[in-house]
Amino acid sequence: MTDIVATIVSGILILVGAGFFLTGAIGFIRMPDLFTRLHAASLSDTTGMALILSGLAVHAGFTVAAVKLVFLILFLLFMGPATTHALAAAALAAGVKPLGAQRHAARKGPLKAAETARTIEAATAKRPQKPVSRKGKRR
Amino acid sequence: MRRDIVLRVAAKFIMAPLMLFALYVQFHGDYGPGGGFQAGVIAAAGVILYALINGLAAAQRLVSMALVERLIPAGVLIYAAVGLVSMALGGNFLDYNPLAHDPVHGQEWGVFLVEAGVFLTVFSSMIAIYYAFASRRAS
Amino acid sequence: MILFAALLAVLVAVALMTFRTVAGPTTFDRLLAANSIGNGAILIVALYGFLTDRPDFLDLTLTYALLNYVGVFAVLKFFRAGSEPDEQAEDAR
Amino acid sequence: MIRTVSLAIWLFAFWLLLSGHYTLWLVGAGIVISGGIAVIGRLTGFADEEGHPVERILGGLGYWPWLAIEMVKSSIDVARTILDPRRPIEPQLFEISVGPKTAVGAVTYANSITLTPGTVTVAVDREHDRFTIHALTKAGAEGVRSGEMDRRVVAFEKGGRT
Amino acid sequence: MSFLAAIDQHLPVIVVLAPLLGAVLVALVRVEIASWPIAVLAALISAAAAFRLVFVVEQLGVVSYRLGGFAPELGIEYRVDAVNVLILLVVTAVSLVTLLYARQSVAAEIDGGRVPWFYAMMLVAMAGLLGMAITGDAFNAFVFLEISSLSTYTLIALGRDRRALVAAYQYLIVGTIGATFYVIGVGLLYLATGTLNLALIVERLPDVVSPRALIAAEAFILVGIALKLALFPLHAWLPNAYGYAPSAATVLLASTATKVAVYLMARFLFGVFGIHVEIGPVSVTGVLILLSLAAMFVASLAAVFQRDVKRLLAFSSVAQIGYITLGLALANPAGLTGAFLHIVNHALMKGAAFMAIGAVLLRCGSSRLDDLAGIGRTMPATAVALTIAGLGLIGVPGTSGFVSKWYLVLGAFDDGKGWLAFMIVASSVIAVLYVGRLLEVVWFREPGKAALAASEAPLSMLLPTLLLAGLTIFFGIDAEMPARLAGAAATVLLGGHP
Amino acid sequence: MSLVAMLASEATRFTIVLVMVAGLYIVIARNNLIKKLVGLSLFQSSVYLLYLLPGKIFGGTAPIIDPRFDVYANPLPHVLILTAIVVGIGTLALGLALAIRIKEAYGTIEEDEVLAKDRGPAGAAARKAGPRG
Amino acid sequence: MTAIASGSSLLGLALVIPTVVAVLVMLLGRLPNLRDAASLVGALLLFVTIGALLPDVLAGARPVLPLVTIAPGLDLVLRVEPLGMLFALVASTLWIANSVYSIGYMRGNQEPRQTMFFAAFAVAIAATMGVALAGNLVTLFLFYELLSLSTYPLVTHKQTPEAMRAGRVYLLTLIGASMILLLPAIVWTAFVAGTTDFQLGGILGGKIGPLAMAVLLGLFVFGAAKAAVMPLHRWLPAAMVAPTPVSALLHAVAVVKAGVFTILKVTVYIFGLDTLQATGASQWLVYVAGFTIIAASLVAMTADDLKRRLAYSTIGQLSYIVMAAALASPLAAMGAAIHIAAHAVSKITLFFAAGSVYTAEHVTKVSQMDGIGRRMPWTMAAFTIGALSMIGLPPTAGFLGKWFMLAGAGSLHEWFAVAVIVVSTVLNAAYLLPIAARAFLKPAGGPVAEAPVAMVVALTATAAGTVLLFLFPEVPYRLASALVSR
Ligand code: NA
Ligand code: NA
Repeated sequence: MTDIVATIVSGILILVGAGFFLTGAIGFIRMPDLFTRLHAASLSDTTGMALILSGLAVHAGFTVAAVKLVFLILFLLFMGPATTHALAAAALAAGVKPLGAQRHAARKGPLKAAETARTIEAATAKRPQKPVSRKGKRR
Repeated sequence: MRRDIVLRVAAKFIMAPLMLFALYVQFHGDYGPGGGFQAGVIAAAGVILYALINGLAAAQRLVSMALVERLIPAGVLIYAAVGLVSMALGGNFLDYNPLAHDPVHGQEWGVFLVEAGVFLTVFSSMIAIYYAFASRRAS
Repeated sequence: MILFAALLAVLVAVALMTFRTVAGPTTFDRLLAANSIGNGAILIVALYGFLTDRPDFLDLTLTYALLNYVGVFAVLKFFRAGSEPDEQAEDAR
Repeated sequence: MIRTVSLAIWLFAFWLLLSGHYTLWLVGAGIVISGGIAVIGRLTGFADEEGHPVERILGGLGYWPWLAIEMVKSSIDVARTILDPRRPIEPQLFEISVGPKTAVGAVTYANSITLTPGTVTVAVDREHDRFTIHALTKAGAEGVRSGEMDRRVVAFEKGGRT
Repeated sequence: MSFLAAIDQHLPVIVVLAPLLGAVLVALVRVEIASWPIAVLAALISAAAAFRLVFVVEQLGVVSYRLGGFAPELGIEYRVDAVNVLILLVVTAVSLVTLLYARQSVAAEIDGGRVPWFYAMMLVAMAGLLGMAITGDAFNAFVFLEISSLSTYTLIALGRDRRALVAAYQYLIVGTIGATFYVIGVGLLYLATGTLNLALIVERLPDVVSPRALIAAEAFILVGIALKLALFPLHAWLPNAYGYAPSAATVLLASTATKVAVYLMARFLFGVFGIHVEIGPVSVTGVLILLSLAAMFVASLAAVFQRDVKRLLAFSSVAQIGYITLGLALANPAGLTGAFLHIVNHALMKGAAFMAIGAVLLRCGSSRLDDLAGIGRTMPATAVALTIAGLGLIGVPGTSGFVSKWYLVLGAFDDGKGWLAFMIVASSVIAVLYVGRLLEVVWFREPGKAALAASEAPLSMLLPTLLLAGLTIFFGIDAEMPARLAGAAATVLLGGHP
Repeated sequence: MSLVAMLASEATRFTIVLVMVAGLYIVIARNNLIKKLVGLSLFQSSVYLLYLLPGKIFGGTAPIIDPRFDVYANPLPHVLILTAIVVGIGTLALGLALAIRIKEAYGTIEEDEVLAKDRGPAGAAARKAGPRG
Repeated sequence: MTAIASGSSLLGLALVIPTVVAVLVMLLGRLPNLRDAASLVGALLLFVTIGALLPDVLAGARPVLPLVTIAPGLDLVLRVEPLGMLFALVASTLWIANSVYSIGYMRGNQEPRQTMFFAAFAVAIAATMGVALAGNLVTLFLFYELLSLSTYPLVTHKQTPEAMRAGRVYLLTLIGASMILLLPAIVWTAFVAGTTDFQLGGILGGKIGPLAMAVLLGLFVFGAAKAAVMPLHRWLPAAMVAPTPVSALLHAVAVVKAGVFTILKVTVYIFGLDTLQATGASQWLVYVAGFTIIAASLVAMTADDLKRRLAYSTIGQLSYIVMAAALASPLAAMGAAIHIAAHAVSKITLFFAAGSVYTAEHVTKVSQMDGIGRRMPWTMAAFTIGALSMIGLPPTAGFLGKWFMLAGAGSLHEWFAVAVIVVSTVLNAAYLLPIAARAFLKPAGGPVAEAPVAMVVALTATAAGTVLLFLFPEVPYRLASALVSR
């Protein structure tokens, strides 16, 4: 009985995870810029992987393999966002302009565009002590 | 990068489990693929990660350059010494059987020591390579 | 069967990601895709291990995951090192 | 001291779980190694309250399940955004102020945002307690702005008291 | 007595281990003064073991040593026979002499802090080369190949000209491609036979069903080795590499590195694949003869136009390798004997020549041909050594170069290829041109400022140089010993018993 | 199962050739010293795949030691791959180090520019500065 | 049996003695008297040694001394035969004369680096003995090169820029030619014939076509550039900057003789006279040598510098021998052999005389020699005898050689060769006799003042030898006959 449940659960987890992983990969193609692709990667690297690996862990039952898989999942959940964050920050610092900022600005007119640009500048500044525009919050 | 609190905390958090995992691989080399080489790579990767995020100076406080430069030959020396001892005890080079009264224990000891040598050399070589590059780019 | 289907999905996904490593356009795009491909590789190894009833290679996947992330950080570091003149001062502190 | 012991115990548990072989040699080695790493961690500084925040466990028990559900929900949302061409993407970059004050809290918050698909913490300004966020959709951005996660992380930071 | 017997039993591993341990000690100690004695001692032990091995092999025919005591199927076997014992002898002896020579040259050319590093790399390179020669395991040979290669790249990069960096880089690219080709070929062999032990591969080859796989394996392996041994036209890396490396490193590399690759090629050609095999429409010997001839003529001609003596000698090396591979391609006793003799002789004379240039570099600060003007007057002994080496390169009677070429010509006639003999002689005439140009400058030009101020090199450098030059003469007059060893090697390669 | 193994094996063979050719192409076609090294690493990595083929990852026995320690199973392919990887890492590291020092000495890592700088009289003057600077 | 055994040891001795002299000279550098004595005693001992070989050789013995086997089929061997015997005899005899003369010259002119000079000289003699007694081509080549190398310091003895230039031309021409031409010729021979041993009747007959044989002969002739066949003759006039004893060594004792000796030996023992005769492979050489004879004589006529004139005289005289060899007739070959000896004694006389004139009066030009015969009667008398021999007039040795050559050419109806000999004889007279005439017929212009006595003794002895060789030609004649008899 528990075997069957475990098999079903693991199968679902693996399949759903694989679906998310694949969807993320499709996002790699479909998303228009780096930052939007970042979200697609997120789908693959966290949700997809975590689900597949948990499915495998369920499949493995109470074995060392399951323990290792759990550690692998924890590691990925811990280091993944840190990596994504580092990548995004580095890209911004290197001058890669997020599509969102531009599009958003275009809709709100030139004034907003200037503000957005300042936001980016502030976010990418190496020493962000200087006062940052608070407009983003109020908006 | 290291000013970034996300990465700093992540790196600090991951260090201890990583080192433990490295040594786990080292000590369980007999039971599966692995051993000194992977363990060395993992441990070195941990130190390098630490250096990447917390700075070269911080990493070198952890593992100094002088230590690294001596660990490389020391690892090889362990390897060679095991071989020499087995020769002195009447076996062929790297024949572990004569290392203990019981060939099985001889094998255990031999494998362990040789893997330890491999670990040290791989670990320190990787770190040395990284230090060499990092210090050059910083200068 | 499920494992095999999942494996296939991952393989297709990796192929798509590979396209992004080639297409770019920025280095960060490539890096992001490469990182994801690495994760795909981990999945492939894990799935294959279970598919063939030999999950012994999970140690390898952990190692590989670690190297994957270290690699990303190293590349990022490589791109940013030149633009941080105050690193040294900070190290000295 | 207690933190060091705790780290050693955690590491040893980790060792035992991984090992699967319980010989005197391996278990003994596990004890020595766990203790050794903990002490070295203490001496070199990677096992402080940031590196081994054991006291947050309790809070985590309340927070992490919620986060997992959030992740699944936003995953579905992002997946639909990717797969359905009719759903518009509205990427945006914005700032929020941050409630959690400790390093571990701030990092947990930042990582939680990144972990939930659709939003990424791009920059952290600790001096002004502000994050720069990039969101894929308007809904995702609103989700962050709503501040629920902020509140829950603050609670996690305080040890589980809501 | 029993101690000696115990030593005898471990000779194969001692040969390789001594330089390796020496390198480790040098790296551990990291004291400039201690590096050289350790290195010399290690080389001495290795050379002694190789020398002893010559006798043991003459008695036993084949010495097999199983690392870790495993059967060859699983473990790595060191296998010494008449073929590679000669290589071991050459490599260890020349390395020893080179290290004896190196102390003052290195002190002058290498920054103080890097001296231990330099010696460690020299020893590692030596160990790698010896390992390549001694191992009976195809993959292990790859590992040793890379060990020697990586240390070689490092050694070259320690040269003081910035072009040394580029040379090292280019060699790294080419060398890695070569090694990878080799290891791919080995992998294909492994796929086909399930073993990496050369002897076992030979045993199982007849059972291999797919000739295509074998052909692919042979092609990969031969091209890979050809890159390492700088077989024309895959030689482009060599002149720069030898030209810009530190003098002592150049001596070691020029005298030994390519020779070991030649040995490996001979092993595969004769021991594994069979020399008379045809890869598709082309016969291996035919191609080898063609490329050897091209090397002999084109590289010699290129040497004539070099302005830097180290590069001149390096191009000469490419040409001389052509003679060696020509001897392999002849595939008869005389030709093979000639090839192996030339391995020995070329090591001696090129060693002497590069040592002499190293001395000039030390005293005059340049290895440009023009800057060698008149050193015959200020550094007569060095110039004499250079002259003897040069005459050896031409193949003048009275030098060992003549004897090896004699055998090659003999081999050509035995093969019914009189025209090849003519080509050997004709290409030697080009050698007259480049050696003549060199000697003319050394002896007959008015010394420049640097050459006038120069004095004879220190004795520690001069004596090894003269030793190699003297051996060039000695083996030119009494070639009995090297000819016997080379003959034995040829016999074994051709499938007989020495 | 055997179908999977066969498919995998064929795919691996195909990949080996692909990786090899691609790597070699990059080494030859690229002018940038670092990119060449990337190509070189790619080229080398085809070897790992090649040695996986007989390693029977797909449905073979584990390369492990018999727990009773009396017979060592053949861990060969994995040891070989591991060794090849070590070699590859070493080569790559050394190559990068050289590239960096070339950059320091020449101010560029484009091969044609590097080679051009050593030609002619200007090159002759600059060479002596050497890589030690 | 014992004769051969003792003959073998004599062969070894012939090499050892000059070598030991060289070592002794170096060791005794600080003691000039002992040093020079060593040279003299060595020369005498060598002469005795070679002389002791003569009876056996004349009796038909051919002592052999294997030196070393380099590799199977590749031996260094000494083996004496009539031609080598003759050459060795000439060289060892003239070494005595040259030693005596050199001692006088070096001391008289207070030359520097005398130790080096005598040592190199001794090595050169050792090399010459090796060339003369070589049993095969490889051995010959080795000593031939050693001769080139050991004479280089002698040629550059003065170390002036001019001397260094001359030494450069000297060595580059000789070594270059032997590396590029002679060595390939030897290797070719070795593999065509399967041996490089000198055998009467040759070793190439029937193994190589006429054209190839002609080419091979060309390699030998120009490879042995010491024979100074045009166009490889430039080194000889250039080397005239060397001290006179060196010129004597070059022209008379060793160097150029080694060249023509090699050519003659190769034609007789490698090609075989009959083979050459039958194939006509050497016919071209008759023309080349004939041209060289005439051209060199013409140049000699225009040279005012005495030593330069003598140098071109040598070039011409050498080509007599080469031409005789090329004629490939037994008579001509005999003539060539005898001419080696005849030219040696007469040319050394001429150079001794030139050196004496230089030492006594520092005169180097023909135009400065007016009346010098009256001030230095001994010297110039000797010079005149040498000149007569060069021209080929009795009662001097030069007549013998030319006579046989002429007979050989005539018997073959080689009218070109006959004409060359006749015309060149006139030319020889035209460039040598005016010197003697000038020296004796112009007014003295000063008292009698000869060169140092050692020099006078030496040149008198060689002049006497020139005449004596004509009067008692038995030894060269018998050796020459043995050379061509089967
Ligand atoms: Na996210
Ligand atoms: Na390589």
